[in-house]
Amino acid sequence: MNASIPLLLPFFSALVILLGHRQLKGAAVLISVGSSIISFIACLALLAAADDKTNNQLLLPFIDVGHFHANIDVLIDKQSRGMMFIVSFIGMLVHIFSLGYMKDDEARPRFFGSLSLFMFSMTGIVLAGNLLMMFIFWELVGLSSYLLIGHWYQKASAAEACKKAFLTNRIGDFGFMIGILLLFGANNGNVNLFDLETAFKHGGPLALGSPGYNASFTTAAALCIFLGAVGKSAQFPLHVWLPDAMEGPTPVSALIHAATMVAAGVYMLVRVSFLIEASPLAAEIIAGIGCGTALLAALMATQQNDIKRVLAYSTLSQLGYMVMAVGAVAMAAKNGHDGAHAAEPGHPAMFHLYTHAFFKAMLFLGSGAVIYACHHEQDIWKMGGLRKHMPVTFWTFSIGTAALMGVPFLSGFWSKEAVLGVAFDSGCKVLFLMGAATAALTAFYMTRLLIVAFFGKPRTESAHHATEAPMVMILPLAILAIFSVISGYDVLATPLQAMKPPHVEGHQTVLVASLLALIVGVGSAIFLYRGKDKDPISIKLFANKFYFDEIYAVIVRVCQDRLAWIVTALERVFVDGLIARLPTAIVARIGAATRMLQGGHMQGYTFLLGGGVIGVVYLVVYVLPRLGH
Amino acid sequence: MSVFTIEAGLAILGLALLLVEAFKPDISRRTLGLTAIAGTVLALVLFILAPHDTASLPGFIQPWHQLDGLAIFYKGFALVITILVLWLTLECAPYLTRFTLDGKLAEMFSLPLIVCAGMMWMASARDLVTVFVALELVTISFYVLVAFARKSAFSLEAGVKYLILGALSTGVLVYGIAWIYGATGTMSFDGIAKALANPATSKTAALFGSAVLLCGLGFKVAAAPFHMWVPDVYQGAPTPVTAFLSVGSKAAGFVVLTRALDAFMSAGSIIGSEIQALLLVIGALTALLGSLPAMFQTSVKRLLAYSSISHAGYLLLALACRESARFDLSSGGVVAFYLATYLPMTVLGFLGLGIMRANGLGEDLKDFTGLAKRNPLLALLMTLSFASLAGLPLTAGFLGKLFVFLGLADHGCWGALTCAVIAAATGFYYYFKTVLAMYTTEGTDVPALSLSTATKAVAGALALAIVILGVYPKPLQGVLKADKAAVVAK
Amino acid sequence: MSVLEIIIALPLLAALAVWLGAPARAASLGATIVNLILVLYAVVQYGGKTGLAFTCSHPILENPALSFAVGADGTSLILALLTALVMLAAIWQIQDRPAIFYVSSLLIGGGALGAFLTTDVFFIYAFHELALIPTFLMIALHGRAEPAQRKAVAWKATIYLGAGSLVLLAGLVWLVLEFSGGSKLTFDLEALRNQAKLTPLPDAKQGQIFFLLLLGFGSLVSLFPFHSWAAPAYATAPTPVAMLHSGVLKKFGLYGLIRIALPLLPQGAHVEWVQHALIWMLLGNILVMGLVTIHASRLDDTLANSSVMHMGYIFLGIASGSELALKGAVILMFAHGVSIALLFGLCGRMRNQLGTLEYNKLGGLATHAPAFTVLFAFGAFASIGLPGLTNFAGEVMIFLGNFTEFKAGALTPLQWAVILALWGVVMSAVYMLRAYRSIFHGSPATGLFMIDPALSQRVPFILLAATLLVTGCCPWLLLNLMKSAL
Amino acid sequence: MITLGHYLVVSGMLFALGLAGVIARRNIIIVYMCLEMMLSAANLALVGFSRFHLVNGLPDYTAQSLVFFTITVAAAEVAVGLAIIVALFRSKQSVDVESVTKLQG
Amino acid sequence: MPPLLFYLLALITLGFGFMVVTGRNPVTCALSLAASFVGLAALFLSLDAYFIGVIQILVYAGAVMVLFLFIIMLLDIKTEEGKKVNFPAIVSGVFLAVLLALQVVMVSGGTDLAGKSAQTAPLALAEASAKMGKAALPTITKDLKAGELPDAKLIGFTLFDQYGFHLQVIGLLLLVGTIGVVVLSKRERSTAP
Repeated sequence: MNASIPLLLPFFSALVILLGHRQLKGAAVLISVGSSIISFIACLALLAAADDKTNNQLLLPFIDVGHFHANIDVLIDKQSRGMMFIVSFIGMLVHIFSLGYMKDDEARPRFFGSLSLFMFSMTGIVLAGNLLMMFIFWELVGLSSYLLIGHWYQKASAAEACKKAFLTNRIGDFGFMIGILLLFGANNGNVNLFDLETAFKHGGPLALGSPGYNASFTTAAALCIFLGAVGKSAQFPLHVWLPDAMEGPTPVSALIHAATMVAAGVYMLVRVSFLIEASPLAAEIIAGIGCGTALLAALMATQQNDIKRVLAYSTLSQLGYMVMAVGAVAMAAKNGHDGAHAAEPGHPAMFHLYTHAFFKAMLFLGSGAVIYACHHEQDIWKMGGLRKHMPVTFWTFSIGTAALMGVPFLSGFWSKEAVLGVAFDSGCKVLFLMGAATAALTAFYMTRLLIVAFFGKPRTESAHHATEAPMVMILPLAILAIFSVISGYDVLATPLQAMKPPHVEGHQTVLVASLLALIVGVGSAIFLYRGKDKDPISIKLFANKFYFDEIYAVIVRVCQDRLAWIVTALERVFVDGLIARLPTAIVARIGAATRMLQGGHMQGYTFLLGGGVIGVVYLVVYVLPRLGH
Repeated sequence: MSVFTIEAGLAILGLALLLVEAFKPDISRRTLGLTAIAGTVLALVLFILAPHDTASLPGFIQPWHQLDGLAIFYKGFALVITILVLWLTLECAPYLTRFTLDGKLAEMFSLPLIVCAGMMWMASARDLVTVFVALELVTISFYVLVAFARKSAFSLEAGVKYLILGALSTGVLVYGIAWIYGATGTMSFDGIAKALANPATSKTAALFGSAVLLCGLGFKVAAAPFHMWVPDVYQGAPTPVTAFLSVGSKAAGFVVLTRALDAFMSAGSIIGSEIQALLLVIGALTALLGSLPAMFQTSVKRLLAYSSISHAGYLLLALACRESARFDLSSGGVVAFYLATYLPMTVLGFLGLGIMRANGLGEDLKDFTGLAKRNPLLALLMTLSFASLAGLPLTAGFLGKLFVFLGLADHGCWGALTCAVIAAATGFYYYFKTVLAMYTTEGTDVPALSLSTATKAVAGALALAIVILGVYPKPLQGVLKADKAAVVAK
Repeated sequence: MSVLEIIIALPLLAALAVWLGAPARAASLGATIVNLILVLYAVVQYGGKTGLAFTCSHPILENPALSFAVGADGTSLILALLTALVMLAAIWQIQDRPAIFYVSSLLIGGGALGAFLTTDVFFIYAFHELALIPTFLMIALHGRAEPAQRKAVAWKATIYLGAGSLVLLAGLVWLVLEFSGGSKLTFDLEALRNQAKLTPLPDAKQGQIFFLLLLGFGSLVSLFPFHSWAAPAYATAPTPVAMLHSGVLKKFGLYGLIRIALPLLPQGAHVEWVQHALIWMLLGNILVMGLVTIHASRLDDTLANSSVMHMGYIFLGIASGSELALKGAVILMFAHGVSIALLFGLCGRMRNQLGTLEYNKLGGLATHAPAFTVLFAFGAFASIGLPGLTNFAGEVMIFLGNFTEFKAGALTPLQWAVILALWGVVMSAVYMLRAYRSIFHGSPATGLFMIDPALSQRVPFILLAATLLVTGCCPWLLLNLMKSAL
Repeated sequence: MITLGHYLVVSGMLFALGLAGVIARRNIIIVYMCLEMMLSAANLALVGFSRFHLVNGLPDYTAQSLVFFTITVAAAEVAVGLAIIVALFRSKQSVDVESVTKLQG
Repeated sequence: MPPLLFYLLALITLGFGFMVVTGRNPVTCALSLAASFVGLAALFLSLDAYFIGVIQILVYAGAVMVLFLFIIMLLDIKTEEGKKVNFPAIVSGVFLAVLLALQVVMVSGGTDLAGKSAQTAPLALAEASAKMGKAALPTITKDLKAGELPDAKLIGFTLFDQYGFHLQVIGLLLLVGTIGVVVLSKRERSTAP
């Protein structure tokens, strides 16, 4: 099956819709949804395709200069196949969900156009056969994210949020590009993923231990590339954009800011895991950052009141998990846990990514249904008792929550086991302990959310009058709920070929720790929140997200705006002054002075004339001959 | 008919016109002017047809005159500028007559013919005596012409200044000739060159003489620091006379300078390198002193005077660069080329000024405001003239400057080149200040200004010359190329 | 007679005709449309060829050898295409203006075409100067400021550009003297190139001449620190002039460096002190001007300063000298030209309709003028360097091109510069998105009302935006024109 | 023994004297006289040189011819000059150099 | 010539020249100039340039000075008394004059030309007649043989034999001068014809 269908179909859909949505009106929606469905079918077919690593399929030429080729070519292997399935599947469901959710929005065609653009870009990242192509689509998902977060651009908060998201991602891309440049330089101008892997794998010219190996370079390259993932996957310290991104319509949050785009960073890291494995230091840093993000975000989530923000911090936290897994796998590989790493048959980060995609998308869509039902009310303390009004939503939401918390036999349980397992194997106990703590916190804040929003009695009018969402919204929820349950099992893992890592079972310590975390988390949450009308605990530090936004605001003001002001002033005074105004003034002054010679007085003229004669004679007779002329 | 006959005929025509005016005072100035023009045009035609070699001259004149390429070029040049000046006089007549004796202009038509003859003789002079008498003929005629609009205080003042300073420079010139003669024992250029190639010649005396002589000639071509008279005199003199001074007199000065320098700087000359250095210094100084004060001018006529000084600077720099195997043109050829390009642009500028004066406008920058609205064609032509004076590419003015710069670079005279470049850059400023004024629309209501067909034709021809010389200079270069062979052969 | 001669002559003749009274809009539009078709024809004809094509020469002087010689290679054709496109757009978007707007646009465009399509150093230089005059006049006469202020701005620009041109002239003269070889001076670029290949100069001397040319060409391109003319000039210039000068004419300096300086002085840019100087200057462009742009509080200031800033990237390509980077530089020249012209065109429209460009007075324009917003977004995101639009291709090629020679663990100064320059990409996103946010997002500001342009008035902008998209997705279309090594 | 040098020095001093007068005096007529003095000084130098540049054992008469021309030209110059001065006096009632300072700058 | 005489003549020339420069009354100046020119003419004579010396007196001390005096009288120009003296101009004039004189002295001293004198370069009239041979007029040859310098004849011969063209030009120049004088100083007719 040609991979160009899922790539190009959304592209044309986006193009047609964005350029002509005035004329298309309702047809735009159909085009977009239709293209997502067809893409999904194509991806299903793709699942059956064979690995194609060496001969990348050339889709489009892009840059072709001398020995350098950077083309739009695709790399089909188990990772891209699996990821394609996730992306197109959840994408399709979100498209369908949006049919209902965005029904009343006037700018619906624009929304669907942007959604198609996103599908195109995300597919591009997944299929990318080389880093440059990945970077291209990397930026494009940034654009579509920008457009979608800013869908309600009239709202100042949305306008600011989309800007923030784009700019924060830009900082990540800054690093990503440097990384690409370093690899480009080191690998003789070749950034094909497969060729890079060959170069970095055993026996390759850049591999650990080979004469061409340079530790600091490899670390630098790995960390630069990782910076890209930090931006896109919203890792500390660039995590600040993701909670704000919840300003976008909820289906967008589900698709982009939970299931797929933010996971692209993890996907990319897994793609370049050979690089991370080549640099132990980088692996440790990556694992540390992932772990730190997971814990920080979980702490912040405990004190959020906006339903979507809770989910957003939860996403952050889970992404931290995945990133930690990437680092941990590399560390474990060094420690000799050979089976843990690599590819066969799966990577724990990817495993968690897949399962997370299903249940988190489902949670977001669920929250969307809730928000929709409550007339765009997002504060959980203004909900309550929704369990009765929205039973389907409640049940699906509960399944998602359970899966996220890692309740045994749900998908999240398996994947979290895998992540904690590899953290355990990494040899760094801190990672494991922090991971377990995060798990406990996760259980805590999700239970809190469920209790406050769905149990008890309605605390506001809108919650009171909430009714179940329409079918187009329920259906995707249900489907995703099913997948949230089964995606940890071979039913799905086999066709995706990439799912369950072999050692999920068998780590006693890990199993005990995660169960313990679950029980502690759920228990304390029930204890604290059951039947409460307002938050019984208030931790300012967590509620205010560790004041990151404030600190960053100061940094931006000082390092950018104030600096810009100073530089502008200096530029005006010195550059313009020294290069332009001073010489002009000097010339003008000289001009004015020479004009004084022309005073109109004849005596002056005769004096100058006579003086000129004497001067010339002096020059010619006495000066020049001595100068050796 | 020999060239000399034509020159003499021209002078006689000048005298004849005077006589006609004296005995038939009511003859219209138009008739007089057109006769003078016709006579000069006829002279030009005859000159073109006449044989162009020294042997064709009458025997008695041959020791003093030569007809080399340079001479032929400058003679033709003198005829052309005379025709244009006569035409310009006709254009300016309506307001000039207000300032002249009894409202007459007869001498304004006859004296230029005599001046023209004088300049033509200067062009072919072989010795300093001939130079002196021809130069003085021209100078004294100009004393009269500058002060001609004697009822105008400006014209009179210009006359006085030109007179005193001119006489001073004549004194310097003669003193210089005396010392050159003393040092070399001869006054013919060939003899001087020969003597200077002789190491026995007293170098100090030769240096002193040539320096003083160059000072005297420098005055005529407006070289710094002998240029102070130029702005005052150009501004005060009647516009046609200014044009004549600026183009004709300057060209004549330069042809003499070229000949003198050919002698001073001939191969093996004991003073060649000093003179070259002097020229570089003076040339650079002239270019700068012409450009810098011009920045603040509000009188366009005075601005053109400064521009004329600055152009003299480039020409002096061109003279400093002796023959190089890499150019088709000798330094004299470059000067000639430059002057040929300088002619149409300067005359066009002055023609514009004259037309404006004749239409009741002044010569100030503010009078130029809105010219594009009054008469777009005139504005376009003036733009062309100023662009060319500034040295904008694709106009005649650029190539001349380019040759000068090329020569300087070829000789490695970086200091002088830098000064020239600064001067040229400043030039851009003041020329385009004027151009800008022409296109400015805001401000006063502007009555239209109409041109006669004949004026249009003359101005158009000049503009065309600017463009053609700017984009297709090959023919002109071909004419001047012959000269280099002669110089090299010498 | 070559098609290029027609391409050069057409706008100039049209300008003359309009000045002498031909119907301004019809004549100008007709000429530019035909011109665009002719350029496209030439582009298609050139196809994957290498070397000069469509050559034709008319000698006008024997020694020094000067000839009106036309000829085009890929680089010139790309820039000619840029000129034709921007000229058409600039002329099309003129509304209710006197004929001088058309005349000046045609003259600037014609001059630029002449500069790009002739192969004689003299004419390359001359045509550029020709185009500067109308630029100057238009800023001074029809600029968007008080008469005294716009005149001052025009003067500043003109003095800078004039001085730069003269320095450039000195450099070119030096080149001609060095490379004419034999006994004859020549201005023919091909002859000079051949001589440069036969008898290359010592590196140190190449460096000196290159630096002189860099200063000359650089001031025309607003190379830091010779840039302070650019921002006020563009902010003040009438819309078509801003479009044409920033979009097209400014590229002349870069074109000159690529076409003249680099082939004749291949080692010039690599002499250590020259390279270091260039690096400092281009970093000045990118980082200093990036910050200055961030500080701007009006759209025209932002655009003008950003245009200065982006020149730094092109210089980065030129400094590298590698095949990839140089071609990237050409692509970026094209891309920047199209995108900045688009932005200035839209900015001019905004100024006409709203009367202000202050960010704190604007807002929410997207609500009433969605098509306008989309078009602006094309320009803005192109200048940010978003993939899919041409600027990205150029920038990335420049970046990559600087890393073709690589030693792990020892980055060259240029490579460090690239890394710093990458931060500029972040900065450009900052100011562009700020601008976009304050103009189009948020709730519509009171008292400001703007509607989408009529369909016929959208055409020029759509043309430019479509160019960005097509060549952005398929930069090989342009690269195909540059098969030969630069 | 009187040498050419003596004459040259006298000539030079006369020339310098004339220059001093031209610069220092305000009366245009006197300035003009000083100019005549300078011309005569130049003539003295010429005659001196011609006397000692023997051609066939005689003074060089080409130089003396130039002196002859110079004197004639000077006479003509004086005539024209005085005419201009008269015209000036008529319009300004003054022959002071300071009366002609309108053209300047 | 006796040095004493030379110094006397030089003193007359320069002394009266000095009076021209310093005299307050224009008439004094004009008369001093005439006296100075007489001294100069004497110096010409001492250089065997009899014709030039005579011309100097006739044209300069005679015609030109009369013209000057005439104009001074005609315009009734008063002395400069009462007018304030331009002090800087005087200082600078003196300064430049001293410099110039010094330069000339230095240059004269610095060249071996200056060493020539009547003793080292005597006129050789007899040889001259032989050398000139037939090229010269018989009267000149006769005078030369007689040991006299036929100065006027030689100048005349040179002028008319070689400088015919220049004489014509000078004639034209004088004519131009005449026209100029008329144009510039003629009183305007009170009413136009």
